[in-house]
Amino acid sequence: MADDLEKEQSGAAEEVSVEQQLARTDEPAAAEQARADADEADAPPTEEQAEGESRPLDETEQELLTRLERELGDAIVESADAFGMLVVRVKPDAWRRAAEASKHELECDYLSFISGVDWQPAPREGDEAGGDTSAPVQPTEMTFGVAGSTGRLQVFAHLESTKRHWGVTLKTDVDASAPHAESWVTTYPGADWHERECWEMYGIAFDGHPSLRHLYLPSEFEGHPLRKDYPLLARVVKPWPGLVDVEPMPGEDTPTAENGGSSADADKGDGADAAQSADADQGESS
Amino acid sequence: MPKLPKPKAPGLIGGLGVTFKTMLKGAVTVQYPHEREDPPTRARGVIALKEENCTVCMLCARQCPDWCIYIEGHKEKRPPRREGGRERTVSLLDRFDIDYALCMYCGICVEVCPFDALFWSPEYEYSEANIADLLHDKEKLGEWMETVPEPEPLEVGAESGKK
Amino acid sequence: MQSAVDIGWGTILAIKTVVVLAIIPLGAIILGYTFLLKMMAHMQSRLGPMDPGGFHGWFQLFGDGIKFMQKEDVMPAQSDRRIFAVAPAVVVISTFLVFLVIPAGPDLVVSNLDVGVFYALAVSSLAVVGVLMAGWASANKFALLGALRAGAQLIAYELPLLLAVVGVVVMAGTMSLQGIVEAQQNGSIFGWDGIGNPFIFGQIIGFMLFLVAAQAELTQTPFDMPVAESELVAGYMVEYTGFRFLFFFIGEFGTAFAFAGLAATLFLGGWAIPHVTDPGWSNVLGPIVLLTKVMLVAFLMFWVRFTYPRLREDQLQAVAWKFLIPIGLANILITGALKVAF
Amino acid sequence: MSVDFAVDRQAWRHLADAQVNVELDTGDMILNLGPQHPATHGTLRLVVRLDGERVISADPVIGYMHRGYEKLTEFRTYPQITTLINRIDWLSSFANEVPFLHGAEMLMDIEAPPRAQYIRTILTELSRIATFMLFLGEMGLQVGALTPPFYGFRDREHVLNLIEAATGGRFHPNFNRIGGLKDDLPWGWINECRNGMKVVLDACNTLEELVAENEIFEARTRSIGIIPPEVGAGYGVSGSNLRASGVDWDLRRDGKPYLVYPELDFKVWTHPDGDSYARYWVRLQETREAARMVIQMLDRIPSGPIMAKVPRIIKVPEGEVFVETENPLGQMAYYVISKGATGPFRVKIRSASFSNVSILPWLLRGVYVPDVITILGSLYFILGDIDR
Repeated sequence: MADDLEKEQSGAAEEVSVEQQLARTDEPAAAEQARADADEADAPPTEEQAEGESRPLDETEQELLTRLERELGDAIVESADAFGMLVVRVKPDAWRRAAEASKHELECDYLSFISGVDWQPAPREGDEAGGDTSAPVQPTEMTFGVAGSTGRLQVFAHLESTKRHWGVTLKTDVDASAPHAESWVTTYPGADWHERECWEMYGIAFDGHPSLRHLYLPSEFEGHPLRKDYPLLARVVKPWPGLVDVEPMPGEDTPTAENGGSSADADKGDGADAAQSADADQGESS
Repeated sequence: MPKLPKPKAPGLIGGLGVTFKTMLKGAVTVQYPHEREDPPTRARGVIALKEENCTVCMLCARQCPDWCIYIEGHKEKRPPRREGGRERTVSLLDRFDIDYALCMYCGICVEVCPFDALFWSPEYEYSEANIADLLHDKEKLGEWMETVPEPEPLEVGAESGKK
Repeated sequence: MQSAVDIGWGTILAIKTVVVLAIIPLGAIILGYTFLLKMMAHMQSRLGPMDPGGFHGWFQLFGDGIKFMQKEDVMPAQSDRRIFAVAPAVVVISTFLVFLVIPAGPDLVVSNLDVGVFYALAVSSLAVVGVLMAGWASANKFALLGALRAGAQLIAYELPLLLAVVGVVVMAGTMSLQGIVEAQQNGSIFGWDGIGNPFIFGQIIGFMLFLVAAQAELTQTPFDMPVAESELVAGYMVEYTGFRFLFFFIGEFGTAFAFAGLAATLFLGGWAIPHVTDPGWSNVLGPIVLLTKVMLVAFLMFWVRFTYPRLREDQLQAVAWKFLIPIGLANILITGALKVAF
Repeated sequence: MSVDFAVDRQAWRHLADAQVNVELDTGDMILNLGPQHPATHGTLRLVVRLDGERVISADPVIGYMHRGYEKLTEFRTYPQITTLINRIDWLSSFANEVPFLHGAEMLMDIEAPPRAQYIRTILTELSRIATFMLFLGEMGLQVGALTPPFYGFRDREHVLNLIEAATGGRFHPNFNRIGGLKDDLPWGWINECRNGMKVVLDACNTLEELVAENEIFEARTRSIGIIPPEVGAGYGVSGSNLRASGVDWDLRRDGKPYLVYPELDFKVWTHPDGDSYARYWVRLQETREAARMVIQMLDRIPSGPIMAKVPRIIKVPEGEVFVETENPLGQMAYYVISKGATGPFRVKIRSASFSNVSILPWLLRGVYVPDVITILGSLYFILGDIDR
């Protein structure tokens, strides 16, 4: 009989969700349609999107942005679209205000996550990491993602509305000298753990947080592991098996660098770029 | 849709009925050492090495996320195929070890190998008492070659373009 | 009841005690093996132990026994040594004492007390003391919680157990177990005495009540709060290892055997087979008949144990005080009234 | 709604490294549930302050399983990362890879062929069924019934065998690639899958009869650990836990369309109560729904290539993308920041159980010890998901 009880309730829920479904299906479809037109209209290759001149926002994002601007005014520094998601960068002192605004104005009651980004490119280990050249070679100059950043560290969060089924990503800058940001625990209780993790991994203190203490790492751990300048220790200890010390051919003294040769020619002496080329021609030859 | 509400004995009695019915039905246990359940042909049990195909290009050792493939090779001169042609230099394997204590069976090496020297075999009974013996050398990997099954025919509607 | 060979009073007593001492671990093993290992396995669509001892793993529990005996008997550092050592003995002694009263044949009973039923129930509540001693002495928070729960539960379920038995005593007119067995053998249901009058018909409520209360006495699911695996890991037994843990295991299944024996005697006519009255035959067939009835009752108890989830602490007490005891009282009232009327 | 950690600083240091000895200071007793404890699916440690059997405060201590995935992804190429991330929620490992690869495909503007999309959705729903089958049995064990977990595991074998036949790995299929799948389905897999779905539907009926309709189970789970919708959303609880509190929100239908979900018609099950029983009931209905969805897909699977045209060395152009999917445990999302290299620059992994468990301190106040276990069981988290 408990099962019948569930049936009536679910029956009732069924009517409700069917209408919502009908109402909802046309809303995202429309948004999808708008974004698709926007893409065809100027068909920008993704590179152009990277230089910060972002694609025009579709109207759900436009509506989100206008609501936020109405609430925060000039605190919004920059906003852009990243594949159908609105990214808004606000001033550091308006971070908590942005949370309250999105909770009430945008009805974003669901906190997806809060985390940090370290935009500084990782120092190229090259030989220290056991000569590992399989790790992807990141560009060496410092570039910032969508909606830019002033300094090296940034806090970014994603909020969603369970009723309106839309979401927004908020970013704010953190000055690297004394990294701190306002805590969101008063508006979103779930932010407590996220901020503890962000403090532990990036060293960004959250003022107003009830008890900033280690979440993942043991209490006596020093250093902030997710910062780019923190080496990946596991790779320093063990020599990389992909390393090849090429002995010279019998009767020759220096290893002949055969092109398209089957044996790898990235030997110890080469610097980063050789590894890069080794990777590249490795790709072509095979 | 959810099953027709058959006359519902109170949950407590219904529960007893379920356990009683299962008691009468047979058990599903496969008594391992005596009976064996053979894994499907695509199961990733162990990696087998076909030594002749390997040209010591080190791609598998480089791409392995766990760093568990150790390769050493040397080069040799070989008479040219056509007379009067240039002498060929061929790379030969001295050592090709896979450390199954570290391996996570992801299959990147088998896939990335440009010369199809590595194959999957569904063999799974190679546990060792001493963990050091999990480092399989070239001969051991060669032995696994016999257990490599023929690739299965694909499902209807599959384009058999790829290998 | 003159036995065939006239041997001294002392030796008879010695033989009987030895037989009882032998039956209890054997009974525990039979019950444990058939129900805990094989029946539970088949109910969960698996086979249970197959290898030890060749045919269907019959040697499994004997092997366990030997294993426990040679295991190291660890005592936690901060434990109260003497009480920790004695606790399992107290639990097992209460089981031994119950067996003294259960009859397996016309003269196959250690001592046919006139107040047999009263004695059996009084002695079975000794286990509470043992459990509390074990829980407190092993200086472990989980054990402490388990023991406190066990104490509250065993006390709460003594009452329904008694009330269930009172109905039987009212119908049989006597408290001695042999008397109850005879009452059921010679009784008749409204004149028809084809199978005598096993009290299960007259006392169906009493039988159900007894089963539920026995389930709680044995701390079996749905009343296994004291030994709740997912919360208290192993309740009061958590710090015990080796031979002492074996005592607890024998205690647990010995008590199950004892309660099943009591239920069989009180409600299913004990060792008696209707119309077979000559003592020679009864003495031989009695134990076998009793064993089958015990297995039947034990099947019911273990069947419930493997199917139901566990009640919470306060729900468990509520079931006892608000539900079982009023039913027990009502049952006595009705039996008394009917007894007087007929 | 303020969070009150009314414990002074000194106590925290003492609490975090408390050895397990008897600390009976003025009545309340500190009990360490875990890190090795049968009720926690893995190494979660719950430092619980008890007054008798009632919980005053519960502080989950996590990090025993922390493998530092976000740091590792900065040193890996994309194929290597897919082998890494399917070990986050190891029960539904195929479903972990879907959002990450979808993000990478969006960045590279590559579309997987329709047949690959269908097989991906089928395997996602199969891993959802495998996870929920285990839960439906496991919840019985948390509440004390010995038999349901065996039924859960027995019927889950069929699904795992299907996944192994298609991908080669029971737990870690490693079958997903950027732009499609590694291989196509083996011969005879589709009707093998149909029989599997019949077994799953029967198993759901058996477990419903054995556990969901059992009055003792209802007595143990009804109105225990109620999560109001707004508090749940505030803590970031997602998936079946939130739908059990009446929030009609399922990313497969409401979020950005991904895989072939827009073409399927499936019902999103919600339950108004928000207690442990509702969470069990919602997951039971969702298992049935997933089985029906798989049967729908099996009838409509198109033929065609399995892999789109993808360069040999994958270099993902610069950009940021946030992709979220409805994983069995809740909302799983990846915020992939790429700078045009063979590996991502930064990947924020948003796993569902992290937030589902963060509600425990709020949820467990004033609860009995046995109910702590029921609530832990009903939230259904996986440790790898919490600790990453």
